[in-house]
Amino acid sequence: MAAICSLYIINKSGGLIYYKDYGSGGRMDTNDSLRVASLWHSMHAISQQLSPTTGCYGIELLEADTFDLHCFQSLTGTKFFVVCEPGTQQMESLLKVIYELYTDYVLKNPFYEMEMPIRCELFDINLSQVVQKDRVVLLGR
Amino acid sequence: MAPPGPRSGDAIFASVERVNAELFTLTYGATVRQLLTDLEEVEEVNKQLDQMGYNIGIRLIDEFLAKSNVSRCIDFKETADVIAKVGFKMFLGINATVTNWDADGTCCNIILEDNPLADFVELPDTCQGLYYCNILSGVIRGALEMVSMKTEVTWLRDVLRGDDAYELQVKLLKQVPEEYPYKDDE
Amino acid sequence: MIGVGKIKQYSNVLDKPLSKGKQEVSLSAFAFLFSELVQYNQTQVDNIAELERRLEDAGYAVGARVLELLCHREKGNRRETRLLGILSFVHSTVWKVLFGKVADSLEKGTEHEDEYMISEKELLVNRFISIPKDMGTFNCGAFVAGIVRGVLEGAGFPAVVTAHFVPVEGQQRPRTTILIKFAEEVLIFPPSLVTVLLWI
Amino acid sequence: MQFFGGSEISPSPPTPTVSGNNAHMMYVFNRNGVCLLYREWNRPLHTLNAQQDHKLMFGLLFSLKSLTAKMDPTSAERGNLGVPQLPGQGCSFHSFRTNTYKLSFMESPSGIKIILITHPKTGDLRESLKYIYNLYVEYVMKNPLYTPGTPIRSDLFNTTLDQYVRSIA
Repeated sequence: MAAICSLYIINKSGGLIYYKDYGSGGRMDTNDSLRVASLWHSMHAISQQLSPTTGCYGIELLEADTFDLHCFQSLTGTKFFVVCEPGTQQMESLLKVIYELYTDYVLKNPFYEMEMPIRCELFDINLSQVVQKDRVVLLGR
Repeated sequence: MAPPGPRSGDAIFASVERVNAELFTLTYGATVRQLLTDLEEVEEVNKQLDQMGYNIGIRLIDEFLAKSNVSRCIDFKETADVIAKVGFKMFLGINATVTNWDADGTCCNIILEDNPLADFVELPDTCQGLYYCNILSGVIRGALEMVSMKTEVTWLRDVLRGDDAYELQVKLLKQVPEEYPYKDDE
Repeated sequence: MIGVGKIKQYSNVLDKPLSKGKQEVSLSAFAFLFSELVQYNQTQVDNIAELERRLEDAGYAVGARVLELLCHREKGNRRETRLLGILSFVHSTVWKVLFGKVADSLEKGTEHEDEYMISEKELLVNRFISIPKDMGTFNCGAFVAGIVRGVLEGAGFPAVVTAHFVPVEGQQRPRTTILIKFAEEVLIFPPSLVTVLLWI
Repeated sequence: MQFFGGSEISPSPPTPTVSGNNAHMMYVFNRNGVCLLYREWNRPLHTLNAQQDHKLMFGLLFSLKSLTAKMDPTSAERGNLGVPQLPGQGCSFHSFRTNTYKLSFMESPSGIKIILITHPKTGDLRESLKYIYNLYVEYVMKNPLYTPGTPIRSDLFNTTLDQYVRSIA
């Protein structure tokens, strides 16, 4: 079982803008990945509504029987979440690194239109250096 | 362990890749010249520069948040303060001070100690009325909007128009809370 | 061309020294500005050739100013008059000031006498830029090509300068080559000869 | 999604007992989405009225279960999103954490769902929820006066539950 199963990036209105499958349990077809993204977006919002105290920013970690889901939401509303083996470490720092790759190779690309699906070659190349096959290579960035 | 507090502007500026300010200044000069050729009307150029700044601000804010470890942007006073102090240093390597807050903390002035946009620049008289550095006001407006703060940013003082310093005013118009996006029959 | 942003020949604030060029901004600041410059120009054109030309024009204006700035600062106002001199001036001095390093390589074209190539594994302006497939061979390095042309023509070496991606095996990313094609009069009447004639 | 049982009245929230523990509140739902029990110990914030709150919580659980079943990387056939799962069918989640709270969740094969909301740093409460489920079986199911599918009104259950929760969270 690969350490990392898949990575999703969602824009602030819940649209899936990036999905990468690391070849563990069968790739999700595009419709399903879109549905997963928008469902997660609403779950994330609902979880804030149910908070017993103020200042809740939504689900950060979901623990299921066969996987963990770590989610980072930027203050601008973009969500990055990764599905991995239960108990995998360093996912928070991985998501932070991916967030920085996003600010470099997506937001600084003049040919990227905000909130649209990400098709930036440099983002893929740099991401593949951080997540080789399914192992996380957290080199000091 | 408690999340590390916001990093100082100097610390970030020292850790990021930097370029000679002249490349930045001359590229900005070329941008303004292009606008003056395309648009002719100085007022149009001011608007276009502000719009271009806005387009930059809505992208640049994420880098600011990622690198500055700012964890929450709730209070306008705190946010404007950290963006001015950390943001200008982190991106332009210059110090900015935030002064005369109004009573309810919704309006402040930002004074720039230096301005790399405007080195070697001298406005010919054909450009009266041009706010040469208007891209900066757009950047602040765009960045703040991305953290749910609608603002109005205007120039109070501009060296290129004869003042002794660069000073912006940032006024909070509305804080747009993220409304709960789902009707209750979810 | 409206002369805004022209180099300060005189400055009423006489005590303000011309900067030694030591000040820095973050690469991100330049990258976001350049990205916006490209996006703005995209709205002004309807094909890629035009986009390349507009970026090149923007670069040309920068190049002309860089030459003035550097001649004053680096070479004590002595103008470069030899072809190889101006090429190495661009390859090292200009590149160091603008991009913080000497260009990776400077080569003479093999097929044509009047062609030279300055190549860079990762051109600074292209650092964060991914070109969509449907834009073919478009290269934002046209801006740098414009800078080079601005410097060369300012120094009396008119040329056509273009930017090209050149694939490098074993590398996912192609390098960028700035191709300089000098006008023939440069080869027949090099500026050194021209300046001599003017004095007679 | 119509999954509510007939009963409109949901248990009115008991006066929150002051308890030193960092457990906030607890829900028990049956398979039809009826809120059998809502215990509150420490909840400074109420964004919704009780009925909406319970409805939203059940909706969240329902959707999260179908999401996790869909995302299960180990099983090839995934069913599709939103289709109700049989209790215990497919991969389910046992907790999620936000910056302000941790939600621990357990579902019995009979569809009884127990949800405990505690401090974000709380550890694994799966065993504790099983224990609470046993309390439910002992004090509720075995109580002849209780009719299944209706809110739980047993004080003995409540006090035992309070004591137990205070000891674990």
